[in-house]
Amino acid sequence: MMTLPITRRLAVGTILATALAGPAFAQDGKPVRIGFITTLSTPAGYIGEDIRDGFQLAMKDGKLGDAPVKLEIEDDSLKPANAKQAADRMAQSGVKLFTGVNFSNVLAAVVPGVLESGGFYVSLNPGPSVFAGEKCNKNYFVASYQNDAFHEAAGLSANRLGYKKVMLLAPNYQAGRDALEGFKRTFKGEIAGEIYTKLDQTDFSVELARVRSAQPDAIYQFHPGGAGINFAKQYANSGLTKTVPMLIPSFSMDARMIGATGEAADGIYASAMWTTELDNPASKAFVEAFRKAYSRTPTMYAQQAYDTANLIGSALKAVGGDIGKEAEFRAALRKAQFTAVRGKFSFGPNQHPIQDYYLTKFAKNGSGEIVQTIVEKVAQDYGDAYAARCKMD
Amino acid sequence: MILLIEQLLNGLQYGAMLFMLASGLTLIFGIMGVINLTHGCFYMVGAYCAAFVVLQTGSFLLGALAALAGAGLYAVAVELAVVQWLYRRDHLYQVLATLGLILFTNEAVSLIFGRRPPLMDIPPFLQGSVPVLPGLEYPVIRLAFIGMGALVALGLWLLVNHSRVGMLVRAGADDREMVSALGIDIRRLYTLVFGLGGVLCGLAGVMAAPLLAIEIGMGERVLITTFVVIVIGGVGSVRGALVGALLVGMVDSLGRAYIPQLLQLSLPPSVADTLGAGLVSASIYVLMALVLLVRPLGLLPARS
Amino acid sequence: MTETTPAATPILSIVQLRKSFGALVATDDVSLDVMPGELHALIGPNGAGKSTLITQICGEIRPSAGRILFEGRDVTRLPAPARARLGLGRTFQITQLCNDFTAIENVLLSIEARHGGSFDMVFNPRRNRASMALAESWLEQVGLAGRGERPVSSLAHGERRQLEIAVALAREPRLLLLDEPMAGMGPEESAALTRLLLGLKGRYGILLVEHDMDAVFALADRISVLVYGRVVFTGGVDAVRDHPEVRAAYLGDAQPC
Amino acid sequence: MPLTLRQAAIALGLALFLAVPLLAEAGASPALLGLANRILIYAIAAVSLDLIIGYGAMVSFGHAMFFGLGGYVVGIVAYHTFGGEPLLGRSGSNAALLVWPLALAACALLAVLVGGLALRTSGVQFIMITLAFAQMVFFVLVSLQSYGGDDGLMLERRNMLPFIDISKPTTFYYLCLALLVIWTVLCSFIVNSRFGLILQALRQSERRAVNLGIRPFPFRLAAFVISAVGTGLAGVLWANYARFVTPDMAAWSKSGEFMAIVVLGGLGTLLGPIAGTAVFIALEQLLSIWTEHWMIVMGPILTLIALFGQRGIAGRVFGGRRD
Repeated sequence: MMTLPITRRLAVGTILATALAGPAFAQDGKPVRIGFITTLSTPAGYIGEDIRDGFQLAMKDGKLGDAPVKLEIEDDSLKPANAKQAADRMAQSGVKLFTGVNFSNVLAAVVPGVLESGGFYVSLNPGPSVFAGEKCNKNYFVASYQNDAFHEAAGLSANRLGYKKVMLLAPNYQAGRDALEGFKRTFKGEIAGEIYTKLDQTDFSVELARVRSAQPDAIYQFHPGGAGINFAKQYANSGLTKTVPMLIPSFSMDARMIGATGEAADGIYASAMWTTELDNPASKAFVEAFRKAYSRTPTMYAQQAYDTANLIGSALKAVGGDIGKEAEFRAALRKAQFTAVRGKFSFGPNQHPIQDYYLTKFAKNGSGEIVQTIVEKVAQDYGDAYAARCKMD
Repeated sequence: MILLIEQLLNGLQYGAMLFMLASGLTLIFGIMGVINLTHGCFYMVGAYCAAFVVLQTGSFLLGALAALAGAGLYAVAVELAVVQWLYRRDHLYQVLATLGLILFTNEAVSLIFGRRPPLMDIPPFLQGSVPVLPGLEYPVIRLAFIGMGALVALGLWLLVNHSRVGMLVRAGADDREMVSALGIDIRRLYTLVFGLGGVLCGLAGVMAAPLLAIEIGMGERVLITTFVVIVIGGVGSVRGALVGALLVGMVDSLGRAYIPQLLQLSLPPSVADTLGAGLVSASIYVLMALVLLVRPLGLLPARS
Repeated sequence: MTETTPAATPILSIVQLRKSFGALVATDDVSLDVMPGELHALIGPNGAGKSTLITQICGEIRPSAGRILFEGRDVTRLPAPARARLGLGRTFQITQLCNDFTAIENVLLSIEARHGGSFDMVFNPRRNRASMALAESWLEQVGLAGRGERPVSSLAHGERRQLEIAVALAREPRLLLLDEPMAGMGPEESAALTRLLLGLKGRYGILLVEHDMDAVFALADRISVLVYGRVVFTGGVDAVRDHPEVRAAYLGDAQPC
Repeated sequence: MPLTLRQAAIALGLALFLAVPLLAEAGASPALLGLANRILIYAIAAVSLDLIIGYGAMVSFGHAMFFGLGGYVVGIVAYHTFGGEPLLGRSGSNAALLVWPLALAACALLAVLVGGLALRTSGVQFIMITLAFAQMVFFVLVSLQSYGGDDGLMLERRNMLPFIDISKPTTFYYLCLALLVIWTVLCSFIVNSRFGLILQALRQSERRAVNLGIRPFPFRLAAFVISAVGTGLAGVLWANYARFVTPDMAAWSKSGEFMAIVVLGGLGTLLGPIAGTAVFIALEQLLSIWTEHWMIVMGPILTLIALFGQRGIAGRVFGGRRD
C-alpha cells in the first residue's frame, strides 16, 4: 500500500511537467494511460483486489519498464454492460492499452470495442475460446492461459494418477460446460457421469449422494468462488474424501479460498500453472514481496497480473514509453521478453501462452498450513487447441 | 432404495433450512403486510457474526449466540429505522426500500469483514457421519439441521397457538384496531415479530455457516427461494411455510437427483443434460407457477 | 308511482338463496322479489346478512344454494360484470369511487362502461362533448351541479354518497341495489337524499338496504325484515310498523342510527 | 401564452437531450453521448413499466424478462446472419424492419402467456409470480448453449435501417430519442383514452369498475402486453447499442432497477420515469467512478426515495398520483 501515494504524486508531477512543457514534448514525460477495468465490488471483488495489487506490485515508482504509466482503475461490478461502458469511455478519451478484466463474459463485452478503437488488450486472466480461434486479433494478447488449458491439464493429471472412471461436476453455464469438454479432450478413461449443478446452488448434498452411489475412482469438479468453497466443505463433511479423491482446476481453490475452506481442502488435487510453492527465484521473490506489501498470500490471479504487468513493461521499454509506435509495441509484446514468475513463457501463433502445467496437491507444509504443493509437471510447452484456426494478418 | 432415502433426507434438510428462513418472513408479511427483501441479509449477518466470534473465541456456542443476537438486533434496527414507516404503504415502496437496504448491507458487511470469505469449521460435536440405516451413513450436522427445523416448527406452533404473544399475533393479523383497542402497543409487537424473524434467520445462518461459504450475497441467493416457499405455502401462514418449505426442498432435491437420469432414459445424452439442467434450475419456479394457477393464494393461506 | 300488478314478472327474484361460511349460515333460505318500479326495502339488525345478500345478488360471491333471477333469467352463475351489463346497478355501503379522478370522470367512467369491452386507445373521452354533457346532467340530477371538476378526494362525505348514486345511474341500470346510502350522513343530508330517491322512485326497481327508518318508511313500497340470515317478514310499510314480531325482533332493540 | 411548469420541463428536457451530441462533440466529454444513449433506452423501459405500475397497479417484478427477450431475439437472429449455421433453413437477416417487429412480437407473445397466467393473482402473489416467470426466462437464456449461455452473445454489427445509418453513434442516439418521444406520446394517448380511463379505474376501485360491467382481465392483459412490447423495444435498442446481450438483461436485479427508476421518477406520470432514469443512471455512473463502494451510498438513496419520495422527483411537476 505504500506505493500508492508515491505513484499519485509522481503522476501529478508528470502531468504538471507536461503542461508546462507544452504539447510539442508531450510524448516524453506523459505517462502511458492503462485502462484497468476489473471487478472490485460483489463477492468476487477479492479477485479484482488481488489483480490490482499484483499489477501494482510490478510497478516501480509509477513506472513500468522505465516508462511512467497511469493506471485508470474502474470497477465493473461484474456487469458486462458497465465494463463496456467504461472501456468505450476510456477509449474515446484516448486510452490505447487495456487490461484488468477478470471474467470471460465481461471480457467478451470489452474486447471488441477496444480493438475497434485501435487499442491493445492484454488479458491477465480469462482466455475464452471465442477470441482464440478464427476471431484472434493482432492487438489482443492473453498473458494468462487459454480457458480450456486447466481442464485439459486436469485430464492429463487424471491419466497420470491412474484414474479409470471419473465423474464430472460443473455448474450449468458456458464455462462449466467448457470445463468438462476440456477435461474429456485429454482424459483417456471412462466418464462415470456428468452432473450439471444449478447456477446459484449452495448445497450439494444431492450431488454428493449421486457420487457416492456411482463409486467412481475420482471426481473432477469445477465450481469457482463461493460455490467451490461450499463444495469442498461439504465433500469433506460427507466423508467422501476418504474413498473418492477430488481433482479440480486451480481456480476452484485459490489461496484465499483455502482460508475459507480450512481442513476440508487437505488432499485435493488440482491442475495449475503456478502455485506459491513453485521452485524458482522469480516466484519466491514475488511471493515474498507480495506478502510484505499486502500482508496476505497472493493468489494465482495476483501472479498472473504481476506477470502481465511485467510483460507490458518489457514492451513499453522496447518502445521507450511511446505506445504510439504501434507496430514496434506489438512486436515487443509478441516477443515476451520478461522473466515470468511461472517459469517458461512464450506466445503461440494466436498470441495465447505456450507454457507448462502442473499437477498439484493441497497438503500441509512444515508449519501446518495448507499449501498447494507441486506434484509433477503434466504438460510441457503446452499451447491450445484453437491456435491452428487463427489466421493473424 | 438407500439412495432414494438419502435423497429424501437431503430434501428434508433443505426444507428445514428454508423453513427457518420462511417462517419469519411469512409472519412479517402476514402480520404487518410488509414485503421484506432484507430478510436474506439477516441470514448473512447471522453467518458473519457466528464466523467472527468463533474465530475470536473458538467456541461454537458463543458463535451461535452471536449469530442469533446479531441477526435479531440488526432486524430490530432495520424495523425501527426503515420498515416501520412502510406498514401502510404500497408493496412497491416496500420492495424498493428494502432493495436499497440489501445494497447497503452487502457493502457494509464487506467493508466491516472484508471481501475474503471467513472460515468456520464444523464444531467437533457435529463432525462426521452416523449410520441412519444399514448401508446409509448421514452427516451429523445435516441431521442436526433437520432436528433444529423440527424444533423451530414446534416452538412456533406453541408460540402462535398457545401463548399470549401468539394470541396477540393472531389477533393482530386479523384486526389491528382491536389489538390497539385492547391497549396493547402494536408498535412493540411488530418490532418483536421482526426481531424474531431475524433471530430465526440467524439460526439458519449459524447452522449453514459450517457447510457454506460465508460471503456477500449469500442472502439474496436464498431470499428468492424463501419467497417462493411462502408464496407456495400461502402468505402469512406458518403452517403454509412449513408445507411450502418441505415441498420446495423435496422438489428441488429430488429434481436434481432424478430429472437428468429420467431424461437420459428417453433422450440422447447431450440433449438430456442440457434440458435436465435447465429443468432442474427452473423446477421450483415451475412448481410455484403451477400452485398459484390452481390456488392463487397458495396452499394454506392465513386468511381466505 | 307506477302501478305494479301481481301478474308482472319481478325484475329481481331471489329463490331460496343460501350462503354458509363454514358453520355460519349468513343467508338462510332467503326468497324475495323486487317488481319493476318497486322500491323494496331490506332492514334488519347489524350482522343480519344484508350486505352478504347484496354481494350475492350483484355476483361478487357465489351462493351455496338457491337461484337468482333477473327479469326472469337465471343469473346465479353469471359473474358480476355480466350482471351489471344486464342492467343491475349498485352503490356501496362504503363508498367505492375512483379517488384520484374528478367527480365528472367517475360519471364518465360509468357512461363509458356502457360501451362494453372496446379497447379505444386513441380518443380521450373527456374531449367528447356529448359524453361530458351527459355526465354533467347526471351530476345535476343528484345535486352536484358545478362540482364536476373537483377531485373526489376533496369532496365532502355527503357529496361522495351523492356521486355514488350518479355513477350507478349513469350506467342506466334497470335495477338499483342501494346499500345503506344514508350511512354516515347527518339529518339534513339524509333528508336531501331521501328527496332524491323519491324522485328516482318508479323509474327503476330498487332494493334499498337502510338503517334510517324515517327514510325507509318514507320511501318503501314493501319492506322485508332480515334477522340472522332469514327473512322473518315481508309486507307493506304499515304492516311492518304494526307487526309485533318485527317490533320485538328488530325495531325494539336496534335504534335507527 | 405562458408555459405551464410541465410544458417548460418537457421543453427543457427535450432541448437537453437534443443538445447532447453537440455538447459531446464540442468536447465536453465524448462519453456523454453513450451515457445519454443509455438513459434514452432505459427510459423507454421505464415509461412502459410506469404504464402498468403507475396506471394499472400491476407491480411486475419480472419486467426484465421482456428486456432480455427483446435483446436476445436481435442477438440470435444476428448470430445466424453472421457466421452461425442457418436457423430453420433461413440464414437470418440484418434488416431492422424485419428483426425488430419479430422481437416485439416475441415479447408480446410471452406477455400474453405470462400475463394470462399471472393476472389470475394480485398483490404480493402477482409480484412473486412475475418474478418466477422472469427467473424461468433467465435460466432458459443461461442454458442456451449455442447462443453463448451465461457468457452472452456478441452482435457483429447493428441492424440496418433504410435511409439512415445507425452504426454512427449520433444517428443511433437520435433514433433512440425519436423512439422514446414517439413511445411516450403513444403511451400518453393510451392513458388518456377510454382504455386508460378504465385501466386507472381498475387500479383505484376494482369493485366499482366490476359492478359497472367492466371485466378487468382483458384490460389488464392488454396493458401488460403493451408494456412488455415497450420494454422489449428497449431490449432491442440495448442489443443494438451495446452490440452484445447477456442473460443479465433478464436478471431479477434488473427488474428491481426498473422499478426503482419508475418510483424515483414518479408513478403514473410517464414523463417522471424519464427524469428518474436520467438521475438514476447518472448517479450510478458518478458514484461508481467516485468509489468502488458506491452501493453503500446508492442503497440508502433508494431507501430514502421509497420512504419520502412519495411522488418521485418529478411527480409534482408532472402531476403524478400519491401512493
